[in-house]
Amino acid sequence: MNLFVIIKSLLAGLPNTVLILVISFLLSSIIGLLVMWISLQDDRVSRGVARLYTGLSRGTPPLLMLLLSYYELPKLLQFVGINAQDWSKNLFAIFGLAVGFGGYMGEVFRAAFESVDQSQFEAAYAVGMQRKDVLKEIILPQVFQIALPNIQNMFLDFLKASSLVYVIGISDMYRNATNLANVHQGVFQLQIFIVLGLIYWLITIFFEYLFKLYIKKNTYI
Amino acid sequence: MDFNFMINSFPKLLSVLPITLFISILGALLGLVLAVGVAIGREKRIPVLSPILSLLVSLFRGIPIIVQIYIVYYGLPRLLYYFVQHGKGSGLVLPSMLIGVVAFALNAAANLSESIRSAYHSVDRSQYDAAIAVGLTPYEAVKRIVFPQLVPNFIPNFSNIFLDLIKDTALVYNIGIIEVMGKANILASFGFNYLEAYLDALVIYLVVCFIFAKLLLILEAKIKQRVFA
Amino acid sequence: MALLQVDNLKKSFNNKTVLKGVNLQIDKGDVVAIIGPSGSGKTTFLKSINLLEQPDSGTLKLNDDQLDFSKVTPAEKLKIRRKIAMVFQNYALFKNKTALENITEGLIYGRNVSKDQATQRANKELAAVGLLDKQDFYPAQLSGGQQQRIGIARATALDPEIILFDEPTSALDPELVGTVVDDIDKLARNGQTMIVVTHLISFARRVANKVIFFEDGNVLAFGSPEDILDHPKNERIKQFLSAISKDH
Amino acid sequence: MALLQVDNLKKSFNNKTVLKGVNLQIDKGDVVAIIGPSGSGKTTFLKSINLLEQPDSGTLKLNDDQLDFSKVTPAEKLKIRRKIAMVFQNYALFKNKTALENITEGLIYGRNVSKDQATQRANKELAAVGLLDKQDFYPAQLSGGQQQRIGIARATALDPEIILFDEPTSALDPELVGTVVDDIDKLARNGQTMIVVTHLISFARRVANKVIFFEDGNVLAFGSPEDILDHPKNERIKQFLSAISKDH
Amino acid sequence: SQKSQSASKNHVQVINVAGVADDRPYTYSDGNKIGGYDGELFRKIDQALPQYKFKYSTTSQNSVFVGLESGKYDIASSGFWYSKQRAQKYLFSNPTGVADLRLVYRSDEKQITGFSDIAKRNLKLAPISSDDARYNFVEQYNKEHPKEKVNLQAIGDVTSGDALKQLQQKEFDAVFYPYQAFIGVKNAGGAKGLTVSKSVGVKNDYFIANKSDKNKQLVQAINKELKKLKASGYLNKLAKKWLGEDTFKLPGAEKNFANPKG
Ligand SMILES: Nc1ncnc2c1ncn2[C@@H]1O[C@H](COP(=O)(O)OP(=O)(O)OP(=O)(O)O)[C@@H](O)[C@H]1O
Ligand SMILES: Nc1ncnc2c1ncn2[C@@H]1O[C@H](COP(=O)(O)OP(=O)(O)OP(=O)(O)O)[C@@H](O)[C@H]1O
Ligand SMILES: [Mg+2]
Ligand SMILES: [Mg+2]
Repeated sequence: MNLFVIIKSLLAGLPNTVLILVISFLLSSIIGLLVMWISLQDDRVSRGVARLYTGLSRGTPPLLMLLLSYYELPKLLQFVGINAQDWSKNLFAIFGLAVGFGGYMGEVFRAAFESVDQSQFEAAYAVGMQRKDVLKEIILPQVFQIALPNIQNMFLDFLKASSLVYVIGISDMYRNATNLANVHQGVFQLQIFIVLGLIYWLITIFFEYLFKLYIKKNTYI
Repeated sequence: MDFNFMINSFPKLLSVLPITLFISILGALLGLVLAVGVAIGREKRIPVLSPILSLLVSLFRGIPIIVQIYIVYYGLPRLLYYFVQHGKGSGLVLPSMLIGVVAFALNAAANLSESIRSAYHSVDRSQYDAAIAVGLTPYEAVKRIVFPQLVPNFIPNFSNIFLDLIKDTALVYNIGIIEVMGKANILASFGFNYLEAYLDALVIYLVVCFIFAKLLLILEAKIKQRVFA
Repeated sequence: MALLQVDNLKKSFNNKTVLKGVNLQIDKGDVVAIIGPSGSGKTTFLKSINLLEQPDSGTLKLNDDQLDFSKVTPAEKLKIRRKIAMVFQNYALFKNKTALENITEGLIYGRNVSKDQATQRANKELAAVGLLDKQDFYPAQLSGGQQQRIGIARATALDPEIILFDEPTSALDPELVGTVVDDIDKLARNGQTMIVVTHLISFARRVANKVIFFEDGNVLAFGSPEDILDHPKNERIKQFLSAISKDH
Repeated sequence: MALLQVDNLKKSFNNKTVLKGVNLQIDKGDVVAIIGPSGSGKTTFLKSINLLEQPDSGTLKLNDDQLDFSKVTPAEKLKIRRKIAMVFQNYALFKNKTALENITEGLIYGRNVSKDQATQRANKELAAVGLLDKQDFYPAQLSGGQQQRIGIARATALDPEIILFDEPTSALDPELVGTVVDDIDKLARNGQTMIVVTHLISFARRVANKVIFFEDGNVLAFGSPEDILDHPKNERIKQFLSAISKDH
Repeated sequence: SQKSQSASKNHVQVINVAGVADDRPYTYSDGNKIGGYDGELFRKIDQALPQYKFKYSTTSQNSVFVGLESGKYDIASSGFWYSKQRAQKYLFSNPTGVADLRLVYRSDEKQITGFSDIAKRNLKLAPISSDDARYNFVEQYNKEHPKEKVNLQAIGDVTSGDALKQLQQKEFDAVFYPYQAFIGVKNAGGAKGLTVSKSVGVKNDYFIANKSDKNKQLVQAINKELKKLKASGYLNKLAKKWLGEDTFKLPGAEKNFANPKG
């Protein structure tokens, strides 16, 4: 089959893949920060909740995260009177991945938070700053910097999981690939999947490059 | 929801858990062996080999594992078939299991080699220097001083990668290996009880991951204690 | 009236009593040197004054403000902290802020000074420590001596009643100690009230008008530099001084 | 004949020349103190002698062994290293070994001594530094001073021709410096050949019979302690000495 | 609101229809529509039922059922076959079509005419997706021929192209597929050196629906429509178009089609 045809039809799924990848990743980062915050509380209940959530997040295959999000979440929402039946599939994919990986993100941030030098807090308090300013101005920027390599690794996990959104019928690159293979009864499956793999790889490289740029700009050398 | 089905299916799913564990454990172990080689090759900056390894690591990390599984599944036999095409005789049969394990091992090797490298770098350089300075050969220095210290650093990362591997085995039913997810699909397909079957599977994955996470945590503490008293 | 008065300050960490009821009284313009062996509680004492550690009991009076350590409120903490500045052993500059921002940060967020005014003030302080040209450098780009001088500028910019120094020179390369000591000496001569934990006896002699010897969570001796450093009566102090000056 | 002779040692890191052709000649029993500003190449020089860093060019003669740095083989490296021992600034004790094992490690795997003999020898050395009771402690369980004394025991147990010390006291609490200095002084009086990088001028004066002043990758001066430390002719050395002794 | 919807007859009811995204020729994703035999049939039926409006989506096979069960979809299809177990859980429509099942093998080897050949000659049959009618078909065969059992293995989704490729590479000796799958691969150029047996059996396809009162009415309406479409010859045309032959003309096909469990 014409290589051009393969590339063209795979790339048609690129917007969905990238959209889901990027937004779920950002959302998951926010959830991760929240989990970090909860897991750093003094009371046992909060820490227990954080740990439970992290455990669920670690033990659930992404495939199941997506299925549960798409089919079971609307039922939950129905309970509280929200009709989610017609919401876009992308929304559920994003939600599934973001929540599914939120526990991991929380761990990444917590580890980074704990490795920020204690003296940074002390110095900030000592110049009379309030807790919220200390966090916003001094600590979180450093948390991000320390966490970045791990966040970058997480990004690869997201990429991996985003290739599974086909299970809820989203036309991402992977779905387009299987679809294209199916048009020809799978005769060109290998070629198509090699091209698919290479496109994924290029996406990885592209985002790794963005990370590098960001790190370069935000390293307090 | 059909709770009867859930209860009846659960032991059937458990019966194939060994397959899930077999693939993930064997994949992890083979991957570990490969990863050590890759890490050494890259750290020693062996010309030609090192950049090739770096490219391979990047490829295996940057391509979703399900795509890798397919490529290995469809590509490997064809490659081998190509080589033996002229030699007649019985057909060349590669069991899916072998292919699954190979795909997982390669993927794990790429991720583990990065973890090994970072664990290696986390051991203070002066530890190696000191060992060299008392007259140990570089090999002995790494073996006796650096390696024991990098192991505890490595375990948390290993744990993450291993749990990912367990969960990713949920994808190999696509190439005909009947592990927990595959069995769930098959059991479900007779009566289309997919949701029930998947919830069963979820419980199994959660418990297995929980147990391994705990075991590795204990191992880490034990090793730390052994290494640093 | 004393500027700062600490009474019966007690502090323990998990059942280990680190400060056993410390009293201290400081007048405006005093420069107090604290010496004593490692682990005797010097750092904990400084942090307690600044409420970076929460003492278990005791009282503190700073000018007209009074507080009971055992029931201090967040508002009280902030109030005290905003009258006291601190310089740390390992500089503790904000790693994600430039030299200039390190100084303005406390002014803007701790003193509600406008950004312009803060920058102006920071520039003045940077000039005073001779590092105006380094204003846009991040801590990691500066030598230890430069970092510590910015740490001092960060403290003085706040116009604090008291500056606390915790071994301000002990992480420095020997050759860089001099400039930092000079900076602190200059502050002392300008009448800045200070408490300085240090192991440099000659430095204590040079800047301090009062010396405290800490031992095992207690003030073992309190007096003039001559009394404590030159004519120590206590055997423990004699032994300590001989150990630390033997090879310097 | 000189025990150790280094000629025209050059070393650069990514185009930055750190050692610019250093020559040194040491006789048996010499104790050489190396002083000089931070970044001048002192550590790199020590590591080069021990081949922990690979110099770019130059030659080294140790007794009858001779080698050219630019084409040294692994076997030659090992041979030289096994005649030289080193004590590190941050102790660098093997974190995964007990105090005793730290000493036996080099004997067993570097010198092919039997385990029994190594243990015997290690016990002797531990006794010499007064830490026999700590033999089963891991480094993390020991104070800095104790760690460094084990670092010294680890070096002396190897019966090396020369021991290299890289600022052996600068990571120590001031009160702990004394014991380590005493240990090194004892070695000197026993005739152990040593090269000691240090910032403690009084210590250099006490143990060294030769002093080298390093500056920017070169030996700026080489002579007796009196010549270099008491009557320095070079302006740079005068300035350095006054900066580092001003406040000690 | 659901109640009021089903209560008023003149209100148009929205029905969520799901199809498997890559199961040609029965269903495939075609933009916002379902393509293929079942997709076209659904559209035809929708036109005839003014009280319903069908809303289509496509997703992966397993996901169709999770969705059906969760109520996200009302009715689904992709050449699904009947089983008692399934009938307990879902509503089945009347048959919608007939599949022609055949065995593919290498043309340079001895002819295969049926499963008994495979059993007797101890040949290797390619694993079959357990979601698929074929799996059950072989299972049934094994039940009926306990002395000539075929070695049946289950697998996940495998494309027919790949199965045939593996056949070419001698991983198996025979592949069990509907005729049209073989034709499709052949047309795509992937069936070199392979040939196909005569029909070894026929099997009905069905729509299946989530069990609810609303859907009972729906299925009744659909069944009525199916009857008309069969009578008018529309289904025969559809089979010709999508399955490569008029499968109703196969031996036993009509009889099987008349059986709502066949
Ligand atoms: N956060 C803490 N948790 C538990 N123990 C602590 C903590 N901080 C200090 N300590 C203990 O309190 C005692 C006093 O410590 P502190 O740091 O105040 O001593 P110091 O006089 O400043 O010593 P140094 O000269 O080494 O800085 C020590 O025994 C120390 O181990
Ligand atoms: N591995 C390395 N890579 C690059 N540059 C290095 C490396 N090691 C040392 N340098 C550089 O070489 C120069 C000399 O370093 P060296 O550590 O020998 O100085 P030093 O005299 O021991 O200083 P100090 O008193 O601070 O220990 C410094 O500019 C240093 O930055
Ligand atoms: Mg302290
Ligand atoms: Mg050095």
